[in-house]
Amino acid sequence: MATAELPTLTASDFASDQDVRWCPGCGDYAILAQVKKVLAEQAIPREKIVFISGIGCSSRFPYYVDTYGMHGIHGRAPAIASGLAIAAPDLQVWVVTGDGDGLGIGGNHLMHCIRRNIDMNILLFNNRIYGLTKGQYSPTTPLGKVTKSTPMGAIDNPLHPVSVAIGCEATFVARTIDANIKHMGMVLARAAAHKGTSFVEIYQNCIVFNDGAFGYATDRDQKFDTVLELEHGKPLVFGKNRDKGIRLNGLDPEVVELGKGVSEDDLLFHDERAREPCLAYLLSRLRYEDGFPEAIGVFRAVEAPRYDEELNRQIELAQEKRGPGDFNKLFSSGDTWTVP
Amino acid sequence: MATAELPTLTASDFASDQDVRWCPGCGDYAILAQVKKVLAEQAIPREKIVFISGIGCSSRFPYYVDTYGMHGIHGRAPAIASGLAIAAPDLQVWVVTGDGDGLGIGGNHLMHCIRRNIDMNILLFNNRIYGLTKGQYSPTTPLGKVTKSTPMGAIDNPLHPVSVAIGCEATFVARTIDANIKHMGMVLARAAAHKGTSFVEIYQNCIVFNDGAFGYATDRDQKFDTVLELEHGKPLVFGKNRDKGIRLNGLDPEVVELGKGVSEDDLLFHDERAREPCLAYLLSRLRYEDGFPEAIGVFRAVEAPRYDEELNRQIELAQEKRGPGDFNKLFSSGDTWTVP
Amino acid sequence: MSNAAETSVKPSRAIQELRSATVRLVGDSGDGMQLTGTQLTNTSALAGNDVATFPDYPSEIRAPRGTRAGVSGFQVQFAATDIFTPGDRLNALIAMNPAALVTNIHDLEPGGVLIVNEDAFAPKDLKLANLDTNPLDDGSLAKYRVIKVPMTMLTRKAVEGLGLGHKFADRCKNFFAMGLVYWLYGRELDTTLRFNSEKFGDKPEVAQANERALRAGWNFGETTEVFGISYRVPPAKFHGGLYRNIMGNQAMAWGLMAAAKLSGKELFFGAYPITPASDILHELSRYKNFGIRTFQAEDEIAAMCAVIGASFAGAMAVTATSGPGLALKTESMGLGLMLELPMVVINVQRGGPSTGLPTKTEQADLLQVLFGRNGEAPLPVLACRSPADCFDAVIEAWRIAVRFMTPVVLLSDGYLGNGAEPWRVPRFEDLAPIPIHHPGPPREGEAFLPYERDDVLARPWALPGTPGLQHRIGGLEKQHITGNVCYEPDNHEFMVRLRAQKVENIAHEIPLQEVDGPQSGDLLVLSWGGTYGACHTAVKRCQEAGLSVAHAHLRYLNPFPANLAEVLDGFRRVLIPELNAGQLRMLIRDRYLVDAQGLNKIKGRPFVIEEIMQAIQEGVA
Amino acid sequence: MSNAAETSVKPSRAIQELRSATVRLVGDSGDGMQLTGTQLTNTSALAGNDVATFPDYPSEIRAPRGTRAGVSGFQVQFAATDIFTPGDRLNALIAMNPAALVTNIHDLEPGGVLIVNEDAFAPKDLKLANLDTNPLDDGSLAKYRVIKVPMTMLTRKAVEGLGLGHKFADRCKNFFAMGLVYWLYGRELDTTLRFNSEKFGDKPEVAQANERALRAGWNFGETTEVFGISYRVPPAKFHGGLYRNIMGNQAMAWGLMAAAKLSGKELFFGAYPITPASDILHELSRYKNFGIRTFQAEDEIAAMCAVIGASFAGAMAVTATSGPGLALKTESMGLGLMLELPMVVINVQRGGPSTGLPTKTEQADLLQVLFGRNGEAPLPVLACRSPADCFDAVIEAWRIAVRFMTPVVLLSDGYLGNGAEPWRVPRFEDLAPIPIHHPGPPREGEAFLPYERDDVLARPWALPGTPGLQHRIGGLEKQHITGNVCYEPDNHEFMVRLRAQKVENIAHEIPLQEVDGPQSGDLLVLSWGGTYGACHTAVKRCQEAGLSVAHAHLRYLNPFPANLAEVLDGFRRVLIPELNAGQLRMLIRDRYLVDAQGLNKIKGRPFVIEEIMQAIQEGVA
Ligand SMILES: Cc1ncc(C[n+]2csc(CCOP(=O)(O)OP(=O)(O)O)c2C)c(N)n1
Ligand SMILES: Cc1ncc(C[n+]2csc(CCOP(=O)(O)OP(=O)(O)O)c2C)c(N)n1
Ligand code: SF4
Ligand code: SF4
Ligand SMILES: [Mg+2]
Ligand SMILES: [Mg+2]
Repeated sequence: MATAELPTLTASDFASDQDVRWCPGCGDYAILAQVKKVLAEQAIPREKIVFISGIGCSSRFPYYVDTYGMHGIHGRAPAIASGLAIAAPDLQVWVVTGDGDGLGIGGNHLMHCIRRNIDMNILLFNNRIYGLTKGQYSPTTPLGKVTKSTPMGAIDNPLHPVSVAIGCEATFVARTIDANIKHMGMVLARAAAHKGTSFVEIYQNCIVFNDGAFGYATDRDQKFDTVLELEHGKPLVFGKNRDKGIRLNGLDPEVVELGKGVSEDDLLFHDERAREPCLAYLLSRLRYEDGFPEAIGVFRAVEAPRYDEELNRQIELAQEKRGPGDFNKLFSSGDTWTVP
Repeated sequence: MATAELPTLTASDFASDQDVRWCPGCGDYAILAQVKKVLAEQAIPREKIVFISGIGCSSRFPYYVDTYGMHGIHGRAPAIASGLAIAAPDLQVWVVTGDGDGLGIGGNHLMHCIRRNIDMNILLFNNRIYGLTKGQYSPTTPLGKVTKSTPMGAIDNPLHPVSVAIGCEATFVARTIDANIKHMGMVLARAAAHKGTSFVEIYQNCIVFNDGAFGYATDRDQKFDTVLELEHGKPLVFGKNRDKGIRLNGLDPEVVELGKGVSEDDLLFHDERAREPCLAYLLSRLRYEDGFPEAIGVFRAVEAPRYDEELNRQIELAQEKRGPGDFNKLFSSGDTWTVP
Repeated sequence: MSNAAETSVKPSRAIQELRSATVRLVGDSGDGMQLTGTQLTNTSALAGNDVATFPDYPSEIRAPRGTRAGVSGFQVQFAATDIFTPGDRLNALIAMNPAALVTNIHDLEPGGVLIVNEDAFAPKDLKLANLDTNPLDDGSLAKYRVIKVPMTMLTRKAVEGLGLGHKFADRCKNFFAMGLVYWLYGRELDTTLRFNSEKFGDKPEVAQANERALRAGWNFGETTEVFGISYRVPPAKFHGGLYRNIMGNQAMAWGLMAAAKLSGKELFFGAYPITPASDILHELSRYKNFGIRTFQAEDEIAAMCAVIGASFAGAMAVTATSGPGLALKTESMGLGLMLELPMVVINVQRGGPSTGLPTKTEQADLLQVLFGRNGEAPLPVLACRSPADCFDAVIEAWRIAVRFMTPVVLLSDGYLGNGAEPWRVPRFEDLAPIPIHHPGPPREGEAFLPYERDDVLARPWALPGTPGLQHRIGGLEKQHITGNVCYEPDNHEFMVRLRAQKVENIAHEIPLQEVDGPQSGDLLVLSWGGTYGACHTAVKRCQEAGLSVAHAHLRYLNPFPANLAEVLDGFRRVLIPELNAGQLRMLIRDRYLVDAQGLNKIKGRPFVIEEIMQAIQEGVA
Repeated sequence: MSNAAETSVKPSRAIQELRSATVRLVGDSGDGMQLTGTQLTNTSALAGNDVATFPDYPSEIRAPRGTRAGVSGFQVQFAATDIFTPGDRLNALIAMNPAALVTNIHDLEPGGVLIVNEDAFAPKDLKLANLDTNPLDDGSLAKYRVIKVPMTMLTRKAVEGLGLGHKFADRCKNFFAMGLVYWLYGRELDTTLRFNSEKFGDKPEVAQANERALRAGWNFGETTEVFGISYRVPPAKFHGGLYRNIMGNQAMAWGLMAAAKLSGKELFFGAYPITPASDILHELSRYKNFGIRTFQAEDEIAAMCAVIGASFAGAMAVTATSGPGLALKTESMGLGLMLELPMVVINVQRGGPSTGLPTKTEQADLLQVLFGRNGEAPLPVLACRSPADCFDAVIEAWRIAVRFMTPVVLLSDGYLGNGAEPWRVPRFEDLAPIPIHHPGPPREGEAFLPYERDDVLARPWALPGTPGLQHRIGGLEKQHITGNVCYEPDNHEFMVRLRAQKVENIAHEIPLQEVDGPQSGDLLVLSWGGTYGACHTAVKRCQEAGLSVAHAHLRYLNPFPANLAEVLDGFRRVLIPELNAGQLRMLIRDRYLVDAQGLNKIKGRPFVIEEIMQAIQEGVA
């Protein structure tokens, strides 16, 4: 097979033969394009890549990439992917899920997958709505939002995917936006490179049932004031003219204007490798509705033991210590007797 | 009925007729005693209190208190309690769960119950082991721990219940220790008083399958150096002679000796009412194995909208706006025709 | 409608009167076929016809424009007689593009009217539909009365001057098509015009465009010569009363609301969205002024467990889902059973297994709801038979739940849930109340026994908040009477048999099984659920054709009516048509040892009457 | 054992030879009865007896000392002939306290030996056991040979000088009791002494105390006059070979490991702990050097889904659970079925419904595993018949899974899982390999078709990592051959029937159903699963008594063996004994329309032979 010699592949080599069936204008198209691009840029042949998803518009994703793939059941993709990654450590495993699939029905699997730090890349398409089932509110839908199932407005406090991931010991957490193609590409590449569970929240526009949910972050005039790009080791600066920043007042972040006695050195500096995830958590709390820019980029990226790796290490260790298994020895271990 | 006139009840009035069936020496006994004490001290009659649990040793709890109670199924207590609390807002609802019941199989319900902030008190008995099923490791079992299912040591990074709760928008989060009876009583009373979901992690000793898991925090000589009692508005001081404290260095906590140029004012002060839970999260990261004392007490206690309350508000609102439902109007609304 | 005469427009050409007409409108998901079909349905109903509908749409929200996968359809039959199905063969098919045409043409009767938007048959459109030749001129449509209409062009013309771009103008095509169909069947425009101005009141230009398109369509039929003839379907004879159209999921929701009121309870509805059950949640969430509490849970397990909690609290607790969701509820349903608390579990079935065919209908969850729980776990199971029947069925389900203190499963399906039919509106005062007894505070010194039994073996429903009735229940085996945890061998067997007996006792309280037709003969058609209409009609026709056949339709799947054995005995053969591989058939064979034969269709679509008639003819032979 | 003669101690008093002995040791959960019983079992097996055991413990970890709820028991039958059950009536009962005595005495045969620790019958002990009078002197034990032994006192004496406090000394009581029983049946001490020194090697004082207690017990029997007689059970005749004792869950684990090796696969075992299945996880997790990967998931759904992922990756993927856990897996099992990937789902059944009786046995999940999925979702189902048989059964389950590319359900139960019997150790080389074919890279230009079928309708198992075989699968209905998502009506029916046919095809590859006894006659006893031993023995005895009865035991519950119809035809009546309300019976009645009768026991305990013999006698009458 050609792919065996790792030829340089192009994004289009990763297109499957299935026609893509999202609504015209759906944010999922942009994500699909970037993922294919990132896949092409890494030196991994198609057959060594697997996409696992749950159920939802976003979860149709695997059908559209020419790798191995499984369209699973609702909410269970991280569990399916865990078994896959443990059983076949040489594969690159991607999980595609939605805000309902990943945080609604699937929240527990997501949490445990992340804390086990099994090597895979989880992309959560957050459109703050249940798309496939035609517009009920999701665990990330803001309070007061009118949807099919909340005609008087949503009354569940929404979850913040990045906060949740950090709350369960994530080693890699990032956020990006469907409309911000270059940034998305960078984040996806970082996620793919990370060993362990990479969790990426992607703001995704559902043009049919929740159009403009992230308008504030994609609007060309507004976005510089509403979005802050994290860079490791750099101060938290934002604004069209990069004239605003985030400063820490005790543990409370505040927006400050640069100049007027405030210099970049006074600002909070980003450290994605911080031992404890307190900074990452704090950054996950910056919300547009509270007058803060929302952080995108890599919140946290640290090395930590991985379940899959540790399991294989225990197996090697056991084989060194006790030798490879011998069934006849096992069967006749302990008390036995012979009948002539 | 006697209880109708709210006579002052004693702890023993809350004992049911069932004999308690935990192992002799189990930490659950101390918790049961404190809960009964707290119940007796509040002016709520027995019939207005309900205990819901899942499955596990801890989840046998409801059988032992003379209130209404349900011993549910594994991991689902928060979901059962949610329906109960929404349908009957006048009841005081308690959930008793374990580290496996609440964070293993039941993690997702716990997460959503907490974020909805439905009015109930969740007690998670954390013995870092599966007790009832005789000693498998749990989601809170430390790395390397040898258990029935991890003969070569556990390899899943453990979850930290308090971090998890904060990661999903908890409005009340606390921690206490089975052996610290007075403190437990205080925390339980605070939890009961809080409106919304109160989440309490209780370090509990499983004498049979994980004895001494919290020895460091209960050992009479050690405990002053390994446990830090949080008090609102007070600096973080600990140590037998209260001569040590926690200071913030950037976002990194560090242990300092008081005196020698360090005064209490240099220390981190606790604020359980902080708008954003960053401090609470930071405190949840203090771990004994990292050389920090572990915080007990109330990490966070803020008022926030409650699903149950909001739902009832919407109902009132709807009735004001549209009047109480009239079925004949409803049936004949829209296009109708009459057949003579 | 009484004032029909005045408003209806005098047609200019030959008119043929029909007993019934079956029309299907098909186009892209985006073309508004569902709306068009619903309007035609309501208008026909208001004109006094009996109507039955069958919407059929893809599971993608919006599959790519113009592709076969994206085709969305809506079929309606309106008739001058009682009808029970949306019809078999189509008398008229309206196709908005090539993909819609080729995927539906096979259902059009020979000589049937085919109306197509010829503007949508450009080469690129044909390619999207994977067509090499243009069906409009490759002769493949010879046997139909093809009427090509440049709808896109005409619609754009019609809305000219309103300053809408082509994109928006083209959105009105469906109103043009509607107008044409209205003309063809002599329907009035006013209902739809009223709907249009209400729905688009806030977008006057849209409302105006739609109206113009509608009238343009009507006028096109009226003025052009392309139609040699038009049709009329006179009103049907109904029992006197007030009527409305109602969809199955809507009737289900209203039935739940009514049942709550009739039993003096507050309705707690906990559910997780899933096709085709979600509309019950949507509908209920609109009626907060009725005191309805809807809870969209994080998953089906949580929904079921919340329902258990709400039932314990004393609410009327209900959940609704579809196959995959029900699979997730099985463990918690077992708890509900053990607790012996009343609740209703609605399963709006869809095509399986696994995710299967989410938007298609099927009856393949019967065995799941009967046996899909660990241990010996019998529950009562009922099924709805038509859209409007969902209203009565769910009230009956709740009546049984509270009388016998047990979860009750009610089976509907996608065909019923999304289908519509006329409903004779009841007066609420005429609905039978549902009595419920809750024990009050015990007399001094008197102990409360939560698992004591009444005449039908139901246990007391003691509500938290009642002084002196504090008690604990759970999923471990219970001691008879006391309800305490009990591992005693004899008690376990006793309780297993008692729980089974309690469900069996329901057979004494439900009506005996009725037979439609002679009580004995060659063949009994035994059916359940959404196949009622097709079976009923097929049997009627065969009876008229003189065949010795009768029909028994089961509302109660567990327990069966007490007289079912005798009913079966009356017939030489038993035919069981099901939209599954033979699930009721298995139960009947096991229970009554009769060699019942199955007519099984597993295509995600309802039976057509002909299929059943044919099986009857073979069956009586 | 060959050197039995030398080591065994010459008894001083009358000796009676028995064909078999059934002994039950009962005490507090903390009293070490399980250990004591296991030792007696191994020692007897080593002495050449056939043995069968039945441990019975409470579901609380340690219910309060001395209460009835806290009683833990271990029953063993050892015999000079083949036996298949742990015995019905007890020949000897050893009771460590009053609660243990009163809850077990009813199983002791009249005239049977009752050994009690009389030190444990103080008033407070009686109170704990809710006894008003002391059974030791209220005459209630008149019909037994009661032997009162001051075990506590004697044990303390025995360990005196070792500096153990009373608390620790009393922990050795069970060894004293063991010694006494060993003397009573002329058992050697050496196996237990070896075990003792190995197990407590690191706690020499404990090891020494146990040894002293053991010898003290033995000597008590030898020296005191309380026993007029002692017994001997000569060795049984076994096929030649190497033997060991094995417990069902252990045999299951070893069978899984062997199956992996035999099929050239790595074993991935994903599970969530649940009684009585957890021991399979524990056992497997000990053999990492065999390359076994165990994964304790966050719940049963995750375990099942991880298994699906591991199967997709090409591993031998297996999960094990019990009833409530299986209820949670049903949705994901449906996905596994739709994906047509090989995996094994083990259900070690326990008492239901809901949480039910976690530590008791039952067979009530048969219908759940057959029908507990949404849609038409047939899966193969097999069942183990004895502890050692778990080894063979699970290898067979995997063989079917890979040959037919389907999940396979294997049913065990608590009685089998915790029970033990001698196992003739196979040589690994003698086990039949399990061939598996994975497609390799396709030839240039050749397309891979994931849902193409082979001769038995299995699809190819293409492994991620294979160049050119990239493909996507999922839970939506698939197009025949291509495996693409397909909503086409005819394709759906075709695929539903194809999946069913594939499972039916298994019937051609499994052995025909064997009948134990005549091929025709008055009565056929048809059984499945863990009731094998009791049914087999009962039928044998009735045959010896001249009754016209035969026995057929089903390993395959779906599909049934191809000849089952003929087998049933051979008999006038069919009796189906089950530890449920009649689940297999339902399947047989439906499929073969035979009026099979059930013998149903739902007490959380296995059948005793007498129960079945009685039913046979009535059945042939
Ligand atoms: C067990 C189960 N429950 C419910 C559903 C119905 N369902 C399918 S997708 C979905 C939610 C999808 O929302 P999200 O995950 O946000 O994906 P999106 O469509 O928004 O991309 C639901 C409720 C299902 N398929 N299976
Ligand atoms: C569905 C289901 N799966 C598994 C079990 C078995 N089970 C009962 S309790 C338990 C874990 C209990 O651990 P934890 O919640 O920590 O409670 P503890 O006994 O330690 O107090 C498990 C796995 C069950 N009862 N139901
Ligand atoms: S419904 Fe929303 S999320 Fe789904 S495909 Fe359409 S636009 Fe995208
Ligand atoms: S096993 Fe552990 S947690 Fe359970 S009762 Fe015993 S000591 Fe307590
Ligand atoms: Mg979404
Ligand atoms: Mg625990």
